[in-house]
Amino acid sequence: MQIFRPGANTIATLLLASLGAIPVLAIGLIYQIAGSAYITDQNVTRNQLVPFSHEHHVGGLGLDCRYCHTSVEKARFAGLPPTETCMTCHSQIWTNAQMLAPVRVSLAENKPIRWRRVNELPGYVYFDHSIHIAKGVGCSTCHGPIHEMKLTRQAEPLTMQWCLGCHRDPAKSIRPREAVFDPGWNPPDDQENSGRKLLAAYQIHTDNLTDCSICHR
Amino acid sequence: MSPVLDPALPAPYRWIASERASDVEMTQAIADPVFAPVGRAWWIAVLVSLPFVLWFIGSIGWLFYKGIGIWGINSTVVWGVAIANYVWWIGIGNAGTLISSMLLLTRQQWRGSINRFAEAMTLFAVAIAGIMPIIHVGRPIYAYWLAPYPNTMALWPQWRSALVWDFWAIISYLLFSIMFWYVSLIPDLATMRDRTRTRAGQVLYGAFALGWRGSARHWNRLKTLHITMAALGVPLVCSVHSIVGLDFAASLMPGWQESIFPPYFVVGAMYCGFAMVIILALAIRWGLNLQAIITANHFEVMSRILLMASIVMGYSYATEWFMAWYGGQHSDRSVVVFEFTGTYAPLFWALLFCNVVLPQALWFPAVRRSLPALFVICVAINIGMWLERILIIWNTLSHDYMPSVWRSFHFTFWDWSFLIAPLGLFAFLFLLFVRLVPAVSMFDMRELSHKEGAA
Amino acid sequence: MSPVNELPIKGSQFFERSSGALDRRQALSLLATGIATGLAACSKPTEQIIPYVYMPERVVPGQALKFATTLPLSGFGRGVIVTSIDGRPIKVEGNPRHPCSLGATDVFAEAAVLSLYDPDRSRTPLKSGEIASHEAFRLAMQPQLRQMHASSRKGFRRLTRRVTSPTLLRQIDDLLQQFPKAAWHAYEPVDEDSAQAGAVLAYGRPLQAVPRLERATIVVTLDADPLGQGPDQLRNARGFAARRTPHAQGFSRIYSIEAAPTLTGAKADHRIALHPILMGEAAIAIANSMGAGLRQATLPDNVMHFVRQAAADLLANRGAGLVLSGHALSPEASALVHWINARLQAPVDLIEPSDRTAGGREAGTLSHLTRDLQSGTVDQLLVIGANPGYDAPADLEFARHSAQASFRLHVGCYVDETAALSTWHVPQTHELEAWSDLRSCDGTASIVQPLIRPLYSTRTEHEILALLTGRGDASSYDLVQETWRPKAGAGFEDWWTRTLHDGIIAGSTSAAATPGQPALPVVGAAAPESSAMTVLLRPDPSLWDGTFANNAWLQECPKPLTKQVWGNALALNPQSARRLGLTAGDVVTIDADGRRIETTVAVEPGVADGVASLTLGLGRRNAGAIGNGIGANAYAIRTMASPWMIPDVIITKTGRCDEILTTQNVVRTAEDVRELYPLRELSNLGKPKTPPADSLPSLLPERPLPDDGHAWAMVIDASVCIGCNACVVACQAENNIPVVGPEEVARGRDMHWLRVDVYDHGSAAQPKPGFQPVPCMHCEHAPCEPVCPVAASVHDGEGLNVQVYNRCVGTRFCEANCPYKVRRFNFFGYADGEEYANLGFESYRAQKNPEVTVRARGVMEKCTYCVQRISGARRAAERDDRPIGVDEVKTACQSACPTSAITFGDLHQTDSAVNRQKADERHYALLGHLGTRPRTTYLADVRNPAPGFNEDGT
Amino acid sequence: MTGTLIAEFQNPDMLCAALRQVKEGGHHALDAFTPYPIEGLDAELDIPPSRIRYAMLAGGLIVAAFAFALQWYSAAIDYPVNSGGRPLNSWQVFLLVPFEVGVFAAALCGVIAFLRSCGLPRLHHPLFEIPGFERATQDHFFLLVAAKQTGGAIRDLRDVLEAAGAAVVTELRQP
Repeated sequence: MQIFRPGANTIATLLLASLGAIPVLAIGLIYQIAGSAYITDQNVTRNQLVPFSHEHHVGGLGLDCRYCHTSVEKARFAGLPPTETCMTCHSQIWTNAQMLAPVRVSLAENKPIRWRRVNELPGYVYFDHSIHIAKGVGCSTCHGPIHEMKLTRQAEPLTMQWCLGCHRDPAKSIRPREAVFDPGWNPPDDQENSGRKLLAAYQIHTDNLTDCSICHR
Repeated sequence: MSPVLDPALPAPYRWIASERASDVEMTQAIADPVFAPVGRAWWIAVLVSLPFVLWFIGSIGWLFYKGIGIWGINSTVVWGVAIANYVWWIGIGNAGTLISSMLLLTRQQWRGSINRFAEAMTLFAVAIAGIMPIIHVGRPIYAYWLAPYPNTMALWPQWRSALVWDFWAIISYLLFSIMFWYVSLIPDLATMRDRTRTRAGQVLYGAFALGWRGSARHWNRLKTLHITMAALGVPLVCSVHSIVGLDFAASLMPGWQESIFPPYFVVGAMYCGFAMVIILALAIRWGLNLQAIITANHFEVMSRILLMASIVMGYSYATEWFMAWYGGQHSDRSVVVFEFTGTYAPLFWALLFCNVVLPQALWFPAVRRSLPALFVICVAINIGMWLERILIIWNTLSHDYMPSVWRSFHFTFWDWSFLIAPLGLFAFLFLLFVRLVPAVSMFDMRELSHKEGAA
Repeated sequence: MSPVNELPIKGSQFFERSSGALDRRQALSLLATGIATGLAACSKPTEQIIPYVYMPERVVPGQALKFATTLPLSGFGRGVIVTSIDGRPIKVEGNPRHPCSLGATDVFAEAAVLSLYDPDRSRTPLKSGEIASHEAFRLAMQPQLRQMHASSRKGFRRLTRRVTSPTLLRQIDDLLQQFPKAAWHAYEPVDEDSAQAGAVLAYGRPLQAVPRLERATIVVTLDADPLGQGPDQLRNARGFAARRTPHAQGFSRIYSIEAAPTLTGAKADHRIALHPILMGEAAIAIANSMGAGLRQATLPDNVMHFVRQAAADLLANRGAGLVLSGHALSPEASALVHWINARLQAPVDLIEPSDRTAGGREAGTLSHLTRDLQSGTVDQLLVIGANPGYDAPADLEFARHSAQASFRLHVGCYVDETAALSTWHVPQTHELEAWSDLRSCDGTASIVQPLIRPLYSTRTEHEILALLTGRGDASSYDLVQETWRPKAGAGFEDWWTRTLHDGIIAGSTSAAATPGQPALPVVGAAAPESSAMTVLLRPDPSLWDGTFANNAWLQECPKPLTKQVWGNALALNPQSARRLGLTAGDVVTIDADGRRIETTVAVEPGVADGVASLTLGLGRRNAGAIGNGIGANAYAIRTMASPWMIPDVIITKTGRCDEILTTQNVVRTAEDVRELYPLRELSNLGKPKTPPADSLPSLLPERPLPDDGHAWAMVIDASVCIGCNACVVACQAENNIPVVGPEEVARGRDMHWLRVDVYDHGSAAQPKPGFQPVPCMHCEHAPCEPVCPVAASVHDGEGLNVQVYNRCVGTRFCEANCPYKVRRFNFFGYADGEEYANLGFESYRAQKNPEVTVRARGVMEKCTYCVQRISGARRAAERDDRPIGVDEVKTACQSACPTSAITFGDLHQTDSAVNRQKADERHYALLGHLGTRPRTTYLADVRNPAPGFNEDGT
Repeated sequence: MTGTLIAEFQNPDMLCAALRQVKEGGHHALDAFTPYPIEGLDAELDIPPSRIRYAMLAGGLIVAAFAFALQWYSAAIDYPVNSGGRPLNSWQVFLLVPFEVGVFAAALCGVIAFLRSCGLPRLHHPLFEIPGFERATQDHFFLLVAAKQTGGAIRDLRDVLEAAGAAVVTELRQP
């Protein structure tokens, strides 16, 4: 007595095959999602109380990064400018621009401006700006073409994999110290060996760079 | 209801206790209980085991919510019931496949009556064992980090860890056992397909029977595959429990760091596994009226294996003590002394009684043939083997190299939960099993019955 | 409610409060918020970054600043250097320039930062328990002040603790000039009264003894504990250590005669237990052996034998022999000790006590005060900083009598037992928030400077006194400067900055007095034999006099010799216990003529027969969420007459039992001690030692270690370790180590990364404890690493065994396989949402070290060799292209250690201290035979027993 | 056109007898359907020996090799970490996982090969339409034969089968 229609054979075969296929596909999919902007927030722009434009201040006016991010050479934190820094200029120019109102309020009421963090690392990652600056890792290497950003966005995925990319082979990202703060810097064609020369010059010991204790404590 | 094959005593044949057992009778005897309306006994059993299942689920929920601090583990005795359960369940899990494949390889005729449910036991036990290491860790949500998978951290498992070996051993073994079990189930599923009266039954059994027609070619291929898998199964099982043994042996703790562990864990596994098989055989035999198919002779031979295993266990224990003394390490000796006299000494003596002393009763044929006695001994062995596993953990961790932090384990309610509740889950799964598929391999029995000339 | 609003982490109202002078210290990076949320980790909602409005000078966000200040203990100062990040003081370390710190700290100094952020601190004035304002208080004071001025009445009393602050003393002088009829009383629960009385007997005036252990070859202690916790511990410990390394000139020998075990007794080369009432006899015996010609001392033979040996040794080392007397000795006995030391030209300086006002005014005693209160002649009672409601001797019945005063003001950091007795309570400013000054035991003065603006609206003692003297506007800052401006003379500003920077006031150390020859005191008849039990009181090694009762770190700091935490116990020796039919854990009632307390019995070898010792400082009622109801309050049986020794007590079983919570066991089994705590005798040093089994055969081939870069290692010298626990608490502060609480300790769980094991290599009758601090061994062949399935426990290139918390899944295989059991597991979220008592409060977050991850539940953690410090040093060095300096990195435990027992450094730097230590013949690896190749290794304890002498008189 | 018949027998001996006679008669025995494996039947039907085992061997070895390679690559090349001073390529302990995985893979390949060589899954099959064929999985024994290429062979074959004791003989019409 025939229980199944002829088509059942094909279906059964397909089902059996999918038993093996599905897990593999699932893992691949999850990996793709984990690396995607949806999780990493890469290229995500956060709205700020004050729509500060790096494009204008850095690209246009050519302010040096250190003018605002004062501790970038000294500390783990690059530092965000106190209101007074903004007001050094904006007490003179755009003195009553609407978009600067929060800044004026901040100064007047002595209340700090609250910015939303754009480049966010987990609490257990101990990134130190100063040492990267000192060893010739340029701002734009991690923060991208900041001088072209109207609103600041996270330029890179900031995943561990991405960090390791550089820590495993710094040569391809090291630049001369004098170019560190140049947002428009592009690696020369012979980056590979110029980078290697810089490694030697800046005494960068590559052997321990991927130790867990370099970033985690 | 009266059994299709009424047990004739004394049994005319060695492995079939019935005047005659034609193919159709054999088939009915095994297949019909599945179709028969659900009996009261089954319902009672389910109602008893279900609360345990819920208890187990609830306990896991609470564990995830509160953290593993709810157990009696402490800064020194960092392992406890979860690990012991793991070793115990995987031990039971090992027996099914081991027994089935060894008997198959050694062409043991009586294999047919027990292999099916022994392998089912394996599946359920291994599944439960697999839960234990996951709930045992501090951050279960990250347990999957033990697997090598592409990830944005660019990290891999640490392959030197016995726990990673465990991970692969359990996965491989579980999947292997499922296939081993299923392959030998296909012809019986076809039988069920062809016996069932309901459309649903036909579709379900039919689908899982994959269109088996019992063609000579099918049988030929099936036998080839089955025997080869059996040949692979034996070393696999041994390696699996050896690896479990390595969890301890690959350390440098006194009382753990012992080369004898892997073999002695394998024997231990077979030991408590066989004991569990006997318990289940008794249950099934009674519950499904299979007295004619699971005969006194079956219990006789299994008891002999138990007896042998108990002697090997005793020998292994003795070896441990001897090596500790012979090795002359202060810490090793001190652990052995602690075993006999320390905090857990009563449990240790109990384990020696259950695993070594009591089974010696099996020297007496009367005991081997008395099913109640056998039942008691098997239960005792299973308790004894659990004690052995927990004591391996407790004794060493409570009494290792640093006397300043010697501490002992204190049972909490939740330790009891994770010890007892899984038994309910196991029983529950087993009850489902006997209602869904034939608990004994029908085609093997037909073959046997022809060989025995009972057909 | 959570005190978050007061917390500097929240920016706004913080700046509203800014006021000129303090800007530097107020500097509170709001980036801290960023860090704090970072610590909490995981959660996805976008963080906020909150910059300053005005950038404070000198503050670099996230960079540590260090400021010198002074912390009081029993009124005496210990110079410290406090690390502050983003304006939050997070760690206390010693001040090398300060003679009573010498760069080291004690447990109390280390724990001060936690008290600072204690949410139980008092925050607002209270009028008879009701919340009131400072304004209301000022108004309420007016009529009182008027009354005080009206000289008709004489009832204005002021009670403080021991005051050594020059500024405060100056203010007191002013006060007493303004109010001629007022009186000042001082009460210090852990006092030096009998010693001073002794000095009066011997020299005719009170003098304070400053022992110079570094110059002492033979030290005999009569129930004294120079190495034990106390205001002078650090100086003594350093002096002790100076004479206890085999290389040092004249290895010292210590004879300890004591009633109950002390740290000094533990380190002594010869120790004997003696009933406290016989201590005087011992002094007589010694004096007689020097020709004092006093009456025959009545001592048991073995003690007499012991004393003769000690005396002989003392005489043989004239000029380098020293006798020290403890609290419990009678004035006569301590006078006798002065006489003996004079005879020996002992290395001890006598200085003028520093708790006198410039006008020579001396505080009255608490008993006078209570007498006056009783007689109803007191109207206003001002209790400042003291807590007599808790720690006054019971026989004074302070609580009852204080009610006689109509106006009772209490100024204190907590709403404590005394606050409960007062009509007004004013919150006091914490030492780390206040300007003040203090003198240390040797008289050295130093400034107390605030590390942070007061978290709550509190007042300092100075401000309160200023209020009384009608200078309510004066800030403590001005007052302190006023005190020193005349002394500094011209160029005050430079002097001031230098003084603040150095943390001591140059030239303020008191010169040794030359009091002439001491008189030989008349000694009375020997005390009659008594079969009744005597209770001996001791300050608690973790909680001192109870001031620190609400400090969770200290409550969970294992007492050095018993390892008890979260409570105290009545210690008896086995014989006495047997005689009284008691076993450890029995709850007993102590009945001291009518006054009863209940406590738990602990059996501790080494306590003298007929003596039961109990520590002060527990059984608080109003300490706060941490300290309330922990342990038994020994003050309840204490009497003014005999504050340290309560004779003729009746100890009766209640039939109940209670668990004594300990974090570990004292190891007494001979084999274990021999294997784990090798002991050397000075006499047989220099003999060739057997090389330790280094590597064992392995299935796996060797993995060569990189020979460039750094190779960090630690050596711990058991010979000078005094088991004081400074390292334990320092580690806790540095590494954000959570407190687990009594329930968890009872379950056998603890979190200290560093534990100090105690090995008793003596006998039941003659315990000889030795201390062995056990941090992570950082094994080169670490057993914990290969067993980790996710590589959370791995080695880094510099030989550190690192634990990657964020990778850990919590299998605990590493701890199971760790032979040293140095790993700690977060069974619950001890720092992660399941904190004990109030430890989850927001305010405590400010103490957390932002350089160290706060570990989540289910994660294993352990000693990291302070990897954050190593990393910091490495980055600093690499920033300016230089190598890390030799011994530049100091771990928290190392820098805390009063005896420099802990050495840490780089094995690849040939001239590093750690290399020198490893070359020492006493060097050994713990469980070296396991082939784990520990990087943390030890130097064996060395004892220097007198040749051919043994305590048992054989 | 040739005819194929399927004969149903009560017991295996009849089936074997019939099979022998069918072959003597020069007909082709195509297949037999039995409720349990019958010794020697596959020889009679000259079914070629199975090659399942080669598949298993190959599959097992390949996957085991892959597993080892993965360990070696991840531990020694991709992210080398010093774990307890063990060599990066601790091949001795890297042998365990390949063994476990290899055995599993062998079994998996075995099952796949088995299904392919049996043409399973085949839920729909013409034979299922034969009345009474469901007893092939229970207690009856079926023989599938094809008549030789000469006229009247079908009848002859049917006679042979019935003579051999076939209960029912059905002719399959070719689809």
